[in-house]
Amino acid sequence: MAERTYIEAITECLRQELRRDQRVFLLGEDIGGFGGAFKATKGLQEEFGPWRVIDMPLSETAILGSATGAALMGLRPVAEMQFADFVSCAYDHLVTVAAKQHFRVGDAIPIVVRLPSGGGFSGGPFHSQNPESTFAHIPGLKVVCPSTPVDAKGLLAAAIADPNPVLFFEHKHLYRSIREEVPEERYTIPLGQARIRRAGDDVTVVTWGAMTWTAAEAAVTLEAEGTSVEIIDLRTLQPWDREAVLTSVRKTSRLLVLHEDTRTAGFGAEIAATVAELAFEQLDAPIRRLAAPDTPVPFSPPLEKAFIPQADDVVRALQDLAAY
Amino acid sequence: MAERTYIEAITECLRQELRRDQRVFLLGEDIGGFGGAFKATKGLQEEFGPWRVIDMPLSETAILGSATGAALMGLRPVAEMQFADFVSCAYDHLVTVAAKQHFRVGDAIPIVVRLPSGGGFSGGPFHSQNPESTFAHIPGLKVVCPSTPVDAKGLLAAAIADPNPVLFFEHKHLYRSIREEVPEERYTIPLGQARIRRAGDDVTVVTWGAMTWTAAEAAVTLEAEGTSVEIIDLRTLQPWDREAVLTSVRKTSRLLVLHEDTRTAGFGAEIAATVAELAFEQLDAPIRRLAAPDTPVPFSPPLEKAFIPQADDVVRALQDLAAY
Amino acid sequence: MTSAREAEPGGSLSEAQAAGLDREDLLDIYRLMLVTRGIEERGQLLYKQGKIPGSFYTGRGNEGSAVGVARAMGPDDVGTPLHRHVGVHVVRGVEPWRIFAQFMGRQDGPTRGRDGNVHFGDLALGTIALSSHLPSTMPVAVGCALAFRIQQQPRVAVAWYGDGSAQRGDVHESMNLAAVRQLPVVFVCDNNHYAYSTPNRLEYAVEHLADRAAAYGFEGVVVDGTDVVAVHREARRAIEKARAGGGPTLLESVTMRLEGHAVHDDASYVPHELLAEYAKNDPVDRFRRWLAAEAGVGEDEQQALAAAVRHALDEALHRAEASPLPDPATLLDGVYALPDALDAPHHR
Amino acid sequence: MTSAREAEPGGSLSEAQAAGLDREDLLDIYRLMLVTRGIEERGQLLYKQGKIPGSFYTGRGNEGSAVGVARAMGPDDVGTPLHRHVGVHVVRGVEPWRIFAQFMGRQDGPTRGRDGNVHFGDLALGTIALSSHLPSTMPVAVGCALAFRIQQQPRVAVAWYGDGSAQRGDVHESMNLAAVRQLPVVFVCDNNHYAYSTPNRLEYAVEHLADRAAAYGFEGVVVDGTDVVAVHREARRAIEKARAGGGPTLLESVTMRLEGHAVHDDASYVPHELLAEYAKNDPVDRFRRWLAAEAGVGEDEQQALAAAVRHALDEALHRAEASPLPDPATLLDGVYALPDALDAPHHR
Ligand SMILES: Cc1ncc(C[n+]2csc(CCOP(=O)(O)OP(=O)(O)O)c2C)c(N)n1
Ligand SMILES: Cc1ncc(C[n+]2csc(CCOP(=O)(O)OP(=O)(O)O)c2C)c(N)n1
Ligand SMILES: [Mg+2]
Ligand SMILES: [Mg+2]
Repeated sequence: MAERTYIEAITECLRQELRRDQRVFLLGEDIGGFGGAFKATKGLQEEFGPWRVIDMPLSETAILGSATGAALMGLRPVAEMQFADFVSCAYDHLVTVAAKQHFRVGDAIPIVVRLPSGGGFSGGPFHSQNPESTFAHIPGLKVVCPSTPVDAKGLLAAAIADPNPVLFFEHKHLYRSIREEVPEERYTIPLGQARIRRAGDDVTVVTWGAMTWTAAEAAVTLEAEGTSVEIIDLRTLQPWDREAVLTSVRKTSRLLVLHEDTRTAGFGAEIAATVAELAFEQLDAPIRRLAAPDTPVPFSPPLEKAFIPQADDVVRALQDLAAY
Repeated sequence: MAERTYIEAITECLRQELRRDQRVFLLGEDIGGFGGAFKATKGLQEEFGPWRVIDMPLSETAILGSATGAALMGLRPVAEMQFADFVSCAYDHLVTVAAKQHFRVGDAIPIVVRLPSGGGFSGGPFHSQNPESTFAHIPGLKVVCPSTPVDAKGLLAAAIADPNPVLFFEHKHLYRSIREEVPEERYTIPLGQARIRRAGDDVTVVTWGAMTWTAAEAAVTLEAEGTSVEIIDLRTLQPWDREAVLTSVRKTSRLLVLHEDTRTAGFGAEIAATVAELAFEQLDAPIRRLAAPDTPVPFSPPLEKAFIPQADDVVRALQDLAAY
Repeated sequence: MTSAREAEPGGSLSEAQAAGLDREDLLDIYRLMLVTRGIEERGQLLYKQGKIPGSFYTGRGNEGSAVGVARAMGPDDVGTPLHRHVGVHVVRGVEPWRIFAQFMGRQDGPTRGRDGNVHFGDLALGTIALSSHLPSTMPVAVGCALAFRIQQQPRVAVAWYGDGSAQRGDVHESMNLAAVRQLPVVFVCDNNHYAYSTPNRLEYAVEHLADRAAAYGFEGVVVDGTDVVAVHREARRAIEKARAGGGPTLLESVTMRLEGHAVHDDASYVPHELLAEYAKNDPVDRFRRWLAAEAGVGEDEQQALAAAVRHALDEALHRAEASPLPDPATLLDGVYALPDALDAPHHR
Repeated sequence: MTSAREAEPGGSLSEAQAAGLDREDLLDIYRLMLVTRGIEERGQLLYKQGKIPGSFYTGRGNEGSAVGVARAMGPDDVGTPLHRHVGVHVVRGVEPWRIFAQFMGRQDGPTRGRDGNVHFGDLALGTIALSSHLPSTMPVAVGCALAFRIQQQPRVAVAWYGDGSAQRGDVHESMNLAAVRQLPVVFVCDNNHYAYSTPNRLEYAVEHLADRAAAYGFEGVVVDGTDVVAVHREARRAIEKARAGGGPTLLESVTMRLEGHAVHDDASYVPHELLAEYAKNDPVDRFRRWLAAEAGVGEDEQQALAAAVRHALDEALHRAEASPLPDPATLLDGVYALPDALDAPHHR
């Protein structure tokens, strides 16, 4: 084991996959000599050459569309969007072609789209978004949102092995702020399995990505107040681990759903709706959702702080729930 | 008053708006001499000329992007997507530019996008979709889904008067199958107000678009069995009329959310989640959602019938709920 | 002012032979065109009989272009045909009965009733199913070519589109990427004068769509799409050039949509003169005349061939009608591929 | 082989005068370039002082191109400047203190802290705010031109983009629509050799991006973007041609990004020789030398002008620093426009 940041774990995974499987290749803007806007692919073009780490023109549709074509010809493309926000430019390809092809004609499309997402750095409305809910609504796409270096590495390897289009959301805030021991050898973590990030008895928080850390911070405060918080890190939204969520809620009878994407029709609504249907009798309090408000992501720090759910907000929501 | 089909009501609205306001113009593919794929704009180019009813190249982004530009210059564009499905090609423009401009810089973008949507005719995966949930998640966009000729006419006039980008979903199944008395003079129906389609006491169905008719059919069966069904036709999803829904649920204590878009993370989840949070104490049964399954829309009739919620499915769901 | 090369007509038998087509090939091409037209004519009947759900589109007038290009592809080449390209599927070897089954939404159509019309493909035959959103499979074709380049395989991808879909952004991104990376792809634009009801002059403002090739840095060629011999020759040149590392070509094939956009459309917006002009050059008739004049294919031989095609299609239709509608209980299958999907030959 | 016209250099004073610039105009252009550069240099300092959140981009090397084009626009013309176009906003009359306030995310920036950098616009001044997604405002500019055409107004729209963003589909759809409808729009491509770290040769495979104009049916012109006099002349020609009903023009202005993509990027991937070559042609220095040699603008006059600009910017900076950060309680305001938004002059 060696200490790795979240982004180092991703780079390591990419390098291992490129080494073990000739079919894997990377494509995206500035990912070659430059190593990508966040340096996730640094050094890889040097090792694997310009036809396995391919610098692409500023053409998101061509990037993802050609990834699909290459996948149909037997390769395993891993594409990078420079920021997750820019995937909107290739929305049609993902939703129209990649998502539906297997259902329609039985052609598997094993592509991975890496998406540096999330806010917290005054990236403003176009460099901070969390569009995972949008894609989790589209049948045929898988959606992954790791929160730790270990998960990032293992889920990315699983995404590359998966025969479907996988949107892999990497939270930029975690890239260099989170570091832990990561197994050096290759391993996979199955898509669709949540992880109990923290066990507890009184309230359940279901969340993913950077918000797992915010929830963890809040849980410490609650613990001190005598409320035991269970945190479920969903890790993947599509498929999502209903059983893990339902099991926890049946135990705690109280649920907070927390996410950084905006609230209305965000994926939190799906979780809340599912629990409201399937664990109705076990609930002792209304299901609460805490999410970003329904605005674009603002640039200026005081506004952005008001936009992204903060530990204090989570504390208050949990206190309310516990007191209900 | 005169009898009008749903599509005639839309054409009449467009003609009245074009007559009363020089700033209104239409743009889209084949909308001129041909009158559009569904003939909603038939005769309008003849009356208003080729610069107020503009035939556009097959370029969805140019259509909606230029609508936004024209709106910023003081005009009131009403764009047609040939099928709602094709709006995916202009997704980036709507979400990136049109939705965020007013929040960011205070520039209002009064555009309307008309979207013939929905299935039931073996249109297959690309001519049958209901992408309203996708857009209802995006702050800055409004989403309208009328179910009757009277509503279609009045909501379209309101959409054109609205200073925001409005996605106006016209259900193709209703175009010629629904007909009623429609006021001849211009009128508007405010966005954000639901309509009680049918009053009842035992169960609430919240729905919109073509599914209001499916719900109405089911309600007749339930009534015969002694269960009184209240149907709320949301009419607009963004903004949506929470109060109307909450009021009804507080009365009936039982809620079925019904839609033709696919289930997971569909807008029905937002409604269910909201009710689960705000009317928790009043609920006597788990909230049920009935929606299309998470697949692309299939082509062949037996598959499509299994995909689109049918009156029988609604009957069964309501019976379950009533019996809970 | 055009920058594209305007291709010569197909010419004489000896010219066709020089371009790689012997008499047998020519007869095979004729047969494939008859099959293509026969399938679509029967499709229209089926539609009128209420046996085809939804709508129905044909490629009448495009048989020469579709067959000519597809017949120039190598066995390992791939392509992304669109809604006027039944002929491509016929050439690549899809059995007609399965096409009828597809039209009728039956279980044995290539999409098992999940999609209709020409919305299908078969990777084993080198075709990728279209999506209606035109031309969203063009970047996919470029990606196939990218895979060939990465793996140094001598294969070529063919990307079809139309005069209408030429105006979508996907075309630009695709052609530019292909040019920058000199990928083995041939772009084939079937310019049939209309996009639904929209005439060329409301779609674009250059002389030839093939002129756009110069904007990316490769060759543009305009060919008479009603002349299957010329189409074949130009397609073959472009394909072999791509195979040899010469990069992309844009081949604009000028034809006429001889029917409405789809069954519901009487195309009353098309000027009679234009239709009449092209009716004279119906590609099937034109090739029949050419075969008679240039290759000595007499009435008898032609009739025999036509009869064989009719017979085969009648049988195919019977077989398709025996195929059941899909079982609604299967609706949820296959939204996601399972791991064994990657055991298919092309994924290994 | 290029199809674009390669424009002559700016030439002598009398040539500049013939192109509509008298001595006063020339000095004003110089001042505007100094203001532009001064704003961005101060921005970099502010960034280093930690006063600018997020990232920070400059248009160093692009001042002549931005100012030259913007100065050629008429008062009622509109444009969609991007992230290298502070100069356009300066020309259109945005007060520098508001730009500093914008950089720092303050309440008095044009976006009131909702967006950063050059992500702003002011309809009253004829500018439309960019979205980062490049070049998503290009179809918007075409829509402005469409509105002018519909209303028969003698106004022109200018759409800026770069050598990188030139490869996005939006460009294709925009240019084609403009050509089909002969709309009054000028497309200005600031080709500064790079898109982030990506050099021209990995972006496109033609000689000039201006060659693409021919693919749509209008004129392409390449101009040396470090020569503000030439840029101005060509922009003016294109704008007046558009105003007169002559349709679109694509003007490619060739410059160099003299700094990294943004503050965090040292641009070590750019060859030294290329940078050195362009450093010699820094547009501000070049124009200063030109003014001295051609228009007799002496050292004293230049110094006085520079001092005035410095002074004005110092004051502007002070004023901006006094502007408060936005109140978080206002976050929810303005997601949707209210009906009175349409009472603005341009909506009536
Ligand atoms: C992105 C998109 N927009 C609109 C349509 C609707 N539509 C189907 S075919 C067609 C015309 C296509 O014209 P062209 O590319 O010339 O092909 P043709 O049908 O003439 O062969 C249109 C507008 C579509 N399929 N895709
Ligand atoms: C659609 C899109 N993809 C990626 C980016 C990230 N990005 C920001 S600027 C830039 C380079 C733009 O190059 P160019 O158009 O030449 O403008 P320049 O920055 O060189 O002035 C990139 C890739 C973006 N802004 N938009
Ligand atoms: Mg056509
Ligand atoms: Mg550049």
